[in-house]
Amino acid sequence: MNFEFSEEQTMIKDSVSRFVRERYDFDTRRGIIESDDGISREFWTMFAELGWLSVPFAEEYGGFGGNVVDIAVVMEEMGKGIMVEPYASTVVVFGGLLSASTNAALKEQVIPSIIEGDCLGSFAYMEPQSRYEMSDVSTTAIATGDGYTLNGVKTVVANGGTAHKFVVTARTSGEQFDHSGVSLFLVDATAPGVDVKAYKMMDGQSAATLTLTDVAVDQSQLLNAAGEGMDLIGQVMPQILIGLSAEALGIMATLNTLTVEYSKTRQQFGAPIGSFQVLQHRMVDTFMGCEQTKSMLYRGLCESKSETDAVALAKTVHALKATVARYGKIIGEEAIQLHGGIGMTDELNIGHYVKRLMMINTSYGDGDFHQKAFNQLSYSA
Amino acid sequence: MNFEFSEEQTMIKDSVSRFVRERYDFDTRRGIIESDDGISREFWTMFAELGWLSVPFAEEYGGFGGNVVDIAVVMEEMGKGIMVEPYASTVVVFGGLLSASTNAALKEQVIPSIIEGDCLGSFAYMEPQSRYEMSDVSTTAIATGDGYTLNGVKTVVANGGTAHKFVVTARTSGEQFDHSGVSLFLVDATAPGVDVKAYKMMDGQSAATLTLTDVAVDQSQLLNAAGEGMDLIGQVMPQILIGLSAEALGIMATLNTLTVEYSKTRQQFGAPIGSFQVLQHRMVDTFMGCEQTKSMLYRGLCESKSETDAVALAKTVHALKATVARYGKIIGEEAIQLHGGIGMTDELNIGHYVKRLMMINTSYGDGDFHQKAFNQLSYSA
Amino acid sequence: MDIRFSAEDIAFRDEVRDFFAAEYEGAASTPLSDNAATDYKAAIVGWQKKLHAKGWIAPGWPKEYGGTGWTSTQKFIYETERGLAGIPDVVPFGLKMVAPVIYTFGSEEQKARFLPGILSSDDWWCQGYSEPGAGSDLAALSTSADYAGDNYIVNGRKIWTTFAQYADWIFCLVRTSKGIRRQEGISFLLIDMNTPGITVKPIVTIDGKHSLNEVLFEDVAVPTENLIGEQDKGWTYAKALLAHERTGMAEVADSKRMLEGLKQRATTEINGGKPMIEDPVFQMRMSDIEMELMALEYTELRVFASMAAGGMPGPESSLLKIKGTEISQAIHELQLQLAANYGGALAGDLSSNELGHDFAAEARGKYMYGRAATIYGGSNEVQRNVIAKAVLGL
Amino acid sequence: MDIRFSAEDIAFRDEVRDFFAAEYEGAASTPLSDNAATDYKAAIVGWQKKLHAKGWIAPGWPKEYGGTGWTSTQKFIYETERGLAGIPDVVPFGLKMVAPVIYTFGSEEQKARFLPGILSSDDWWCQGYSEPGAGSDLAALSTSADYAGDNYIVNGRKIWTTFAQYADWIFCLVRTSKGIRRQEGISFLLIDMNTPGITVKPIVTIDGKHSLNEVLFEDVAVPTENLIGEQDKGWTYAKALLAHERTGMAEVADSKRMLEGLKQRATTEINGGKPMIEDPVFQMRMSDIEMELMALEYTELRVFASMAAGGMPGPESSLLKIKGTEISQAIHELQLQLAANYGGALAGDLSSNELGHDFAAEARGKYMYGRAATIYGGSNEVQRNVIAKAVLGL
Repeated sequence: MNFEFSEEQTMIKDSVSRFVRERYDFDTRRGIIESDDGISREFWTMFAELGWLSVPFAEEYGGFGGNVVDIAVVMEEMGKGIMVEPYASTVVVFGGLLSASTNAALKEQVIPSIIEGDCLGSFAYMEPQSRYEMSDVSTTAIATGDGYTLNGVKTVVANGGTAHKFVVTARTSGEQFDHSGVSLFLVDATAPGVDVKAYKMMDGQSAATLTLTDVAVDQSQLLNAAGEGMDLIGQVMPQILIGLSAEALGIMATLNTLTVEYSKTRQQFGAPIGSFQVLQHRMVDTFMGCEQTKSMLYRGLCESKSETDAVALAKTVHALKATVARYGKIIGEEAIQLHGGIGMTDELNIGHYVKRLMMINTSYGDGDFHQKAFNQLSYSA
Repeated sequence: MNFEFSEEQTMIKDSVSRFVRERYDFDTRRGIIESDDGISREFWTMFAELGWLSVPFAEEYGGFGGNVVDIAVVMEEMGKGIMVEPYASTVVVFGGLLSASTNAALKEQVIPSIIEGDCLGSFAYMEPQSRYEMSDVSTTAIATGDGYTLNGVKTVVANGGTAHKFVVTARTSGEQFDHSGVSLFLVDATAPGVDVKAYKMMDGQSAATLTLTDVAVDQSQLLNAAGEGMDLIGQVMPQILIGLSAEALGIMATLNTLTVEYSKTRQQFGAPIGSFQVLQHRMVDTFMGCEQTKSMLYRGLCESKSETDAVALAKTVHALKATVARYGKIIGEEAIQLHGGIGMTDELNIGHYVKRLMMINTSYGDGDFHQKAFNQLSYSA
Repeated sequence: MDIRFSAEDIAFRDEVRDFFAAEYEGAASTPLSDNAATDYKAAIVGWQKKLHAKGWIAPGWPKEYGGTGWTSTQKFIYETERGLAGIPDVVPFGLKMVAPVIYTFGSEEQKARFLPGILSSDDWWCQGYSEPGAGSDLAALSTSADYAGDNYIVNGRKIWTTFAQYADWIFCLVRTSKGIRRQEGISFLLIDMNTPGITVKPIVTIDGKHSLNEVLFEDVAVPTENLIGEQDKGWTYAKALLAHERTGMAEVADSKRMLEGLKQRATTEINGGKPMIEDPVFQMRMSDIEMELMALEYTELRVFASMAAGGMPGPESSLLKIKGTEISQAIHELQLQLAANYGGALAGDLSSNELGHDFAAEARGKYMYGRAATIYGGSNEVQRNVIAKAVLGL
Repeated sequence: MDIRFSAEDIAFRDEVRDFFAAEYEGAASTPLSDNAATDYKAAIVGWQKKLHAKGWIAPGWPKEYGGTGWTSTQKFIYETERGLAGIPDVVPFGLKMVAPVIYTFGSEEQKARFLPGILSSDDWWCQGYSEPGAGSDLAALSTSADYAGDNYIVNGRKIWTTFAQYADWIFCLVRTSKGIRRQEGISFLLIDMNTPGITVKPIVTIDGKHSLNEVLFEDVAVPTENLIGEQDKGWTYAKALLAHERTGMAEVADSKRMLEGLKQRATTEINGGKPMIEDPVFQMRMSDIEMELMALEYTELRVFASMAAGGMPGPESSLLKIKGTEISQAIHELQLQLAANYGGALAGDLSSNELGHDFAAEARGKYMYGRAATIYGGSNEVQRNVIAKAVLGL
């Protein structure tokens, strides 16, 4: 039984941590967000050089051959710096889907370009009516000769404005909510019929509405067998949820640390506010919430690596995301409340950590969504 | 707009309050509970003499002609003394059902005997399978000539051991969960085929399992038209829920007062525990909970008297009972926690107030039950 | 135990409804935005002038100064209808905050000089209480006013000043001498915002908008005739006002309207083919709030009734502030939960059709700015301290 | 980052399971009752003697004194299996509380004299820490022990003493001199319960049962050889133990078993024709707890792992106590919610058939007595103070 990181994991962790500390201060981040792209291409190239973009990919594609623990290590440190570059979107989600793809040619074509930093990617699954239900797909893919024609609208596509390629869910068969019949297509951002309307999100990242009008896609761009997209998504979901949760943990720990430190210096009624017992106990509760979240993350990491059955792992990652929602909300709200007026300002970093935490909460399902999914697995007959 | 009691209400309030203060101290109560009957017949006679038993009944039967406000006034004061005599069971519930009955002969026969203190009554509705669903009735009433034959089991019948008469729900038609087809019968405790197994409840009151085996009941004992019992129950339910909630409010206020007072004297770490900010804020929360409960009770009282439609009143009384559940739980648990070890002892009164509060919570539906009923009225299309 | 409305009350309610329906155009409730700053001010003032013309601008004032002379039931009806109609309350700094100080503690000359401009909304007021080092601990303020013949010379910084960018006047608590208790030596000054030496610096909040400001005073000369009451007694005047301020913070009618909006939106937001309002778990989250609000409505009525029976609002007004702000924050949270992924979108020029959603931006803004509700006006922690001390005697 | 079990671990787990299945008869977990007091003690001792015979009675002890020499993984496996099998933990006062003090701070003679009786369960110990005036504020204790030649003469009252009615020995904190700090001048004494001058008074708790007692000392002579370590240094010895005690308070395995029981009962309790386990709201209440428990299981593992890597449990053990007790109380609440109206029934001689319900009495007892979990062992408020100070540096 051990909860330590391997030597290699410690090296990656230190690498990201040092970058955040030395290169990614708050003003730098603000400058990046205000730039046209909203991300630093220069830094992205450095991430490639530092090997971060290769972490979860198989060695045959030039990857580091890492696992979900390595992803968590990177994401947690990135969370501490609330980095806006689309690592989760490109490497963890888009890259994760490609890694799980059964289409060898596609993998050989795309994965190396992710690793080299040349390809930003995104997963376009949400639709105006779908909320968090991933199988609620009304985008259509009609078979036409040796390919498909895609029509539909995808909303709040993470980093949609900068992505070169999208994995798009479209229905090749079945009814609106059917699990089966959803297919995964790789679609180029510049393909005819693809319209991208990008906008900023409150966490400094960006999103887009993706409109597909008679977009022709060759069948070679299917990630796996037509109609079986949901199975592939299901395989990658633990990695996605763990990665985002690790990022959230980094943010939660940072918010707690900043708040505790502030409470030691801020004077009210002739004493530092950290000396008031009510605030002490609330900071203890946020501390415990962070520790519990960390434990749930570690549970997910350990179970990902052991022979735990898929249902047990699914329960754990749903519970993890729900725990992130619960304690993330409390930690964010307490951080603002305990900072008082200054916590309400755009100038201070606190609000920006909170906003990223809020966005993680709604990414791939909020707390209630995951808790209900957990209930489904845990309490149905 | 006024929230004051009338002169008559103030007189009743003072009368009950004085009795609790002067005659119903904690040792007296303990003695009553340990007696064979578990209630004081002597006191019950005094209640009759003091006019308390006449409060909600029409003047034509010798009643005081009071309304739900008068009932609330009496119940709140009784709550402060956690009186174990079956006032709620006999006067508010059993009496309330009779008052709402359309059977004039039955009313003339029974109500005066309640007022005179000669008749203790109880409402037998719960069945082993029914939980809080009042229309889940499997007790049968088969028509036979000029009457009915009743068969079935009623559980946790309040004060079943001392009641002279029961109002019993039995199904004259329809399926197990049907609203219609439930009838209300007045059944004598000594009638052939009636078996009463009494036992104590944790709040010092008692309950019984009532087994009906081929019990013959004349049709003159129907409270209203056969099959329409649920309508009558629905009419009386606001009064029942308000009465119990008023009792709960008296208990909650008492627990808060006792806890605040104790916190001013109990020393820990060289200071009264009431000086610790964490406990102060928690006592503020229980204070606010009690005030909010009081406001919800007053809302119910005001709406009972005005032309509010039945749905709005039903929403309010469901919300009231759910509020009693929510804050009653917090207030009870905090009272024990803040009293510490001594709060855990049977010797101190705190635990006994808490136990009565817990019993009120499960009487006629717990917090979740009433909140769901509220949701049904508030959010269904 | 009776809140039934009389026939007169019902006639009054109908009159209020008719007036609102006929005269209110909605402009004053458009979301704050620095782009539309001037329009926003003009819209507010325009609406308030209509209320003034109707004689309804100052229900809380004594009749002799321009109040309405309403009964507490009428005030309750008016507030309820206002909230349900979605009409924002009047900007409080002049009408509800400085005016009561002026007509209670000011000189006859001050009343004659300032009250008409407040009633007519020709003068826009802002509040200069908080300072960087004095948040909920108001008495720690250090902005100084030194007596110099006909003037006080004011130096210091005020912060979190709402709408200072629009204001003609600011009322300030300033330190005129060092008392033994920190509450001593504080004075209450009225300051013309056009006086040389005053600088207003905008503060952008976490919702990305600008309503708050820092106000800097550098050797600002304020005529001594602008001092309210006695020098060094300002704390007394300000404190008398705080309980009044808190009773206005329950915002029951506004929360009722927001909750109705929430229910509406829960019928149109779909999950798995079903509207969210049918989700049993979401129903519980809504009724947790709705039930609390139903109770708070009566708590507020009880406070009003006891005020009507003579007497200032007591420390129980802190309860209204705590519960009222907790309820409005809880509603904001559910709005944002409904908005789901869209809640974070700063969609800018995208139409709601292009974005795919129509209330996300509002939900986000209310949630983010709404975090302040438990901080300002004396944080909720301070309010709990007040109840612990003044009500429970701890 | 790995908790996979080795083949040896799995073999060990199977051995534990087999042993429990073969040897445990369940008597020791029957509810406490003063009517059956003697039987209960006999059942406990009988089971502990079986564990002793197997060599498993003291997993926490160093091997040289009779410990098992297990790895932390084995300890974890053992605890998990014990909880899941519904077997109560050993009575902690001898094996887990006084024994570590004796083998860490006691003399060789004391070790030889006391440890064998603890291991064999021939000696039943109880704990004399709390006093009427010293609850969570342990250092406020006033029971005195005056040095008189070969003896200390003990006078005072201890309270909340679990199972004092069964005990052969009591370990006490007593005041031997007045220090400048209240923690000074406290000594750690072992006292034979048969010594003249000791009176045990039962305390009935709100569940109507008797497990707690008051223990009165009137001029009780205790040989000086029963003093642990140095006079006046007892606080140090006791304190070293408290963190150990708290790590045992997470009771993860027991909560897991209770939660499984809850799920089972939720499948048989019917509401409106449907089992409660299908109720979406009740599901949320269950998973609120289950998820917290899943996390706590790993928090406990993390503490174990850091202890295994050398080192005593730190103040984070307070976290285990707080969360563990909050979780078990939350499970009790849901059990009681399931029991509905039946939860209050003291049905006495009625069979569960006659009453109409079968787990109500247990649910009520656990809920009521379970309220103590956040009070004893240092109240949860004190635990939060500990974390605030020692972990957060506040």
